Amino acid sequence: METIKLSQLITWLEKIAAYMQENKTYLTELDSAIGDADHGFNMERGFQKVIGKIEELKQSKDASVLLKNTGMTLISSIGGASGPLYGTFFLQASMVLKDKNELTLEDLKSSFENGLKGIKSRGRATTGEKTMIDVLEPVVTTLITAVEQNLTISDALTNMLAAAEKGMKSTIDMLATKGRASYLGERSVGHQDPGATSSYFIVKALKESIN
Amino acid sequence: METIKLSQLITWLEKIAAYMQENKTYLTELDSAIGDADHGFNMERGFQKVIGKIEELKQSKDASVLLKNTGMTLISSIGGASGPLYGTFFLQASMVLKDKNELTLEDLKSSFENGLKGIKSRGRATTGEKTMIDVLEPVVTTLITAVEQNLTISDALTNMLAAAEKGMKSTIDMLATKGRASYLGERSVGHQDPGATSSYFIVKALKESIN
Amino acid sequence: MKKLINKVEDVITEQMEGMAAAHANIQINLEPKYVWRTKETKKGKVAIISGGGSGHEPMHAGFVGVGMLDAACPGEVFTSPTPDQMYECAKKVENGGGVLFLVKNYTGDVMNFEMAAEMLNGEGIKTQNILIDDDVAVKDSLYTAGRRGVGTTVIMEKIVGAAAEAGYDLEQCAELAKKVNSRGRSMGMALTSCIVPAAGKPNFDIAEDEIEIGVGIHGEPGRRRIPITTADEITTILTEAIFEDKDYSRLLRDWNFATNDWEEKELVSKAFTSGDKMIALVNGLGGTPLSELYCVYRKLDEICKAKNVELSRNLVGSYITALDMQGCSITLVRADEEILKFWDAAVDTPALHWA
Amino acid sequence: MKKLINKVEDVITEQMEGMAAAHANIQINLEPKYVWRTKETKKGKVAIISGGGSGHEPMHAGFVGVGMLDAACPGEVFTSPTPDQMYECAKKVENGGGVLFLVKNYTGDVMNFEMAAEMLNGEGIKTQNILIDDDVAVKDSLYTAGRRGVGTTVIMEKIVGAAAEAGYDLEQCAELAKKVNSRGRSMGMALTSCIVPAAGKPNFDIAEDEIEIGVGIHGEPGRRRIPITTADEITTILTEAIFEDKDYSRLLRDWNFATNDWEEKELVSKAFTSGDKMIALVNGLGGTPLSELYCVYRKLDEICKAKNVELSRNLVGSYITALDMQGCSITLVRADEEILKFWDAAVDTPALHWA
Ligand SMILES: Nc1ncnc2c1ncn2[C@@H]1O[C@H](COP(=O)(O)OP(=O)(O)O)[C@@H](O)[C@H]1O
Ligand SMILES: Nc1ncnc2c1ncn2[C@@H]1O[C@H](COP(=O)(O)OP(=O)(O)O)[C@@H](O)[C@H]1O
Ligand SMILES: [Mg+2]
Ligand SMILES: [Mg+2]
Ligand SMILES: [Mg+2]
Ligand SMILES: [Mg+2]
Repeated sequence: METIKLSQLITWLEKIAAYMQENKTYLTELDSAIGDADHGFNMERGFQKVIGKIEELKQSKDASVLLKNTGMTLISSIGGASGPLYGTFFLQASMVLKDKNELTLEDLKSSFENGLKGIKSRGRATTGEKTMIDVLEPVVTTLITAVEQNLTISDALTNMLAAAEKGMKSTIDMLATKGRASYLGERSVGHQDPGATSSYFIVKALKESIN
Repeated sequence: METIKLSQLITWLEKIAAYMQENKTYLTELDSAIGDADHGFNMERGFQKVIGKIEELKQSKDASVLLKNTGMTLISSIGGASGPLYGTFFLQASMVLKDKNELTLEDLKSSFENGLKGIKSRGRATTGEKTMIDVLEPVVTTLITAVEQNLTISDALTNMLAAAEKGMKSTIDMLATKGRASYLGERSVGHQDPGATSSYFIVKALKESIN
Repeated sequence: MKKLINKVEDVITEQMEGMAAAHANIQINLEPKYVWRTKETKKGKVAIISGGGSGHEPMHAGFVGVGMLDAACPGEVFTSPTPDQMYECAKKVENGGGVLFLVKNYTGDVMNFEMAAEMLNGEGIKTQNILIDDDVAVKDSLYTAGRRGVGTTVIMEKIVGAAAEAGYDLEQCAELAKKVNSRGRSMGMALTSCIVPAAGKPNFDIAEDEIEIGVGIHGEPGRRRIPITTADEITTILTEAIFEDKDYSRLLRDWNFATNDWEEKELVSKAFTSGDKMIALVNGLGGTPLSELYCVYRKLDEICKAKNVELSRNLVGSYITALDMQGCSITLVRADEEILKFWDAAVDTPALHWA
Repeated sequence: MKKLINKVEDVITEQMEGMAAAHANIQINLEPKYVWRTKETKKGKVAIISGGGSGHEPMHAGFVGVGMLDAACPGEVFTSPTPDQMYECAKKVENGGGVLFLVKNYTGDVMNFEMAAEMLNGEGIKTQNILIDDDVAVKDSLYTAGRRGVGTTVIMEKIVGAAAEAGYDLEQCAELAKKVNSRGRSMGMALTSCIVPAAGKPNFDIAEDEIEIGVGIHGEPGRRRIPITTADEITTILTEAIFEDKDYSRLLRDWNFATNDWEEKELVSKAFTSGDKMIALVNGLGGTPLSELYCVYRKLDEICKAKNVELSRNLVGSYITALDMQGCSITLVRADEEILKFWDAAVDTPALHWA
């Protein structure tokens, strides 16, 4: 059966780090419009730390160890809202991957699903609040459908990325009701959410690591 | 003999006040280049105070009372360097005018001479240091010559004003060695001294009150 | 960007080193970052710890010392510190009396401190979290992350710190902290934006003739923008926003030591009213000279007198800042005897000290 | 211009009113303007009075109180107060021990305080004037109005204030003040210009990538302009300027009570050297956040350690400012036992208080 290899997950993390570095200013500018102008720096700092440990992580034969480590590193290096949220995402995603050294589409779905659940419970938020959830929820929905429809991993990822992009753009018109942007009330409308944007890059990095 | 009347001295003070008001920004800008950007406000504040008492001063039949009061008012309302200096000028000028209700050219000369002496001793400065003295010293010299040459008051005033203007402009090229501008060293060169400029207006006001 | 800094990456570390060099009453740890008091505590004293993003100096590190905080965890500029920082810091200063985290209500701070509390409670170190959510600029907590924590933080840290020093236990300290929070209200405004070192440019653009009303302490834009006006008018806007604020109720999370889980509890802030006695903080946001704050205090005092409200104690100065932002905030905390007693108690920290 | 002020004409008065409303330890008089301590002095105590242009808050009014100044005379912004102000103020607080005027060395301040001293001595109230001229940015006193009085003023006010409180007589206070002056050196720099309220625009233009070295506290341009650089580099420039400053001699005027006239006396400041113990002031100019000053203090401490110079005491904060100017100054005062004793003595003023 078609699977995602550990090496591809490593590539994923490396690509995320590259995207965060590349888009540091962009993400920060988005955050400066409706937040506190640090999201890009936060994400870059966190994933640079992850990359700093990548050689060590490469030794591991267990996807859960890889993602758990990533989650812990993000938690202890990002801070802010995105630290615990993305940290929790990877931590919870790792929980369903114990002892796996490759992931089926079903595994990918379960891990994203569990990761999203973690974000929602840690952040006490749901869709439509102008956060990363507006990307990750449709991404998970797409994954569930892909499993049901027995899609190839490649097709699933194509659909995920489309959903992520749509989700990210959908945040532009939303009124923020969670996170810093919520303080702006109506003035939050018209700006794309930084966290939704970094989530989009995470999905994009995944697709590109596997195709 | 030709004299300056008390009413003309009153007009003089009124004209000074008008000049200071009109040139408040100009004087302050000069002071902002080589000082602390307050000379215009200082002079305006001081002479407005003098004007506030002018009705009372008009009652007096004694030039020395008029100028002494002016000096005291300037001292207690200007502050900074120009307060004690101009205050002392009028105070010392008043000393030689006891009981006079009109001034000969000789009287004018003595009062300016004594006023200048007061400024120089209070400020411990001399000509060529880029201060008001660079206007007042040549003005006094002109007055002395005018007395010697027996000029009319009108001609004397014409010469005084010319000397004042020349003195004022001469400060442009000078290196300041007294007052705030001295802190600038070489950088003080190329700027006209604010105090020399207000002194020029004082002389100009005198000429215009008497002609 | 014009700042007295070296490399952007080193800003927090170097400022901590400078503080430690200047003040013998505090010490610093750099990996992970925290600041703690030099003088040992009495066995059994509750450890009062706060923290949050940097950029608000002197808060929090400047409030570490006898009679106030046992420790503070500085995060990156405007970014909450991380759970491992808080965890290490708590382990360092906990002395048998448990830990009280004083947390400003921002999503990031709340989540990170909750994770730390979970870790500590998991290890049997009794830890409670108290939120500060006093910013009346944030109107409706249903549609927002709730009110932000601003000026009341300073006052809470002083009062709860004094109570802990005087022997209050964890539960008593937590109760007192909640009381202070329920009695505190703040409102801020900005004349200019601040510049985050890493960003190198202002967070928001604002014209020479505009001011921003209802800003927080993170260079975030406020609720509305108005043409620039007088200090009296600005003070009136801020003060009236505080007094017009009605009874305010919200659910805040407590750690329940019986169930070992979070539990939501209602906290009600009663509207201010005639006859109240206040501790007032007129706070500069970092780039505002002290002299201007006195102009604000003057009008605040006048307005309060007219409302028959007494300013029993006050602080005028830059205590909770937003880097170099020009602007100010007003905080009023309705005092009672207990609060005044602990306000007046001796304190010895870099930023506040009296005997 | 963005400032928390009302009408430009009312700025000083309203700030004084705000201070008096906030601080019970001071009182104000408005016609003429002065601020004096609330607590009565012991009969025979020397009255320590300072003053100068406004815009340097908290100096001087913020240093009025027990253990420091008896009174302060605020002038217009950056303009020396007037002799009648000083005269009335001295008459109010003089209590049989005579008057010591602490005067920053600016032409205006010197002349106005001299006139006041002449008036008071003329009436038989013993009055002495002490100058502070500590700014090493002003090189050659022969070709200038002499060095400006800057940061050492704060330290002198503290030390001489404590000595007067402890019972030093006029002559002893004057000697001690001269000693502090002869041991104090300062150097400042600006990132931005300040804006005088009445002028409404910056005193000087300075590019985004330039800084001004050797500025005073009146928004006057400095001695040279350099490209913007790091805090470490800036601190090094300021500190080295202070340490490179050689023995410095000048004539300062004393009032001679025998001749009833001024008399010039030489005062020599010895260059700093290895082994010296210092009181250090890292001072913000009004618009600079406290956090950045700690970055400066860090480097100052490092440089001094390398020179075997001990920073025995310190103040880090905005104590002598230039309105909203961004920038900082460093002041070092070579301490001895007497100086440290009076530095450590209790003080209770709006801006400095310890026990
Ligand atoms: N309660 C929440 N649930 C989910 N995501 C959230 C929540 N609050 C904020 N976020 C996300 O976090 C992003 C901001 O992250 P970041 O700027 O790093 O943290 P901070 O807001 O603390 O500065 C937002 O754009 C949003 O997508
Ligand atoms: N020692 C001095 N003797 C004579 N004039 C002086 C002296 N020092 C300064 N001045 C004059 O005073 C002017 C500045 O006055 P002003 O700006 O009102 O006072 P300040 O310098 O205190 O701000 C200078 O332009 C100069 O003409
Ligand atoms: Mg952010
Ligand atoms: Mg001037
Ligand atoms: Mg943040
Ligand atoms: Mg001046």
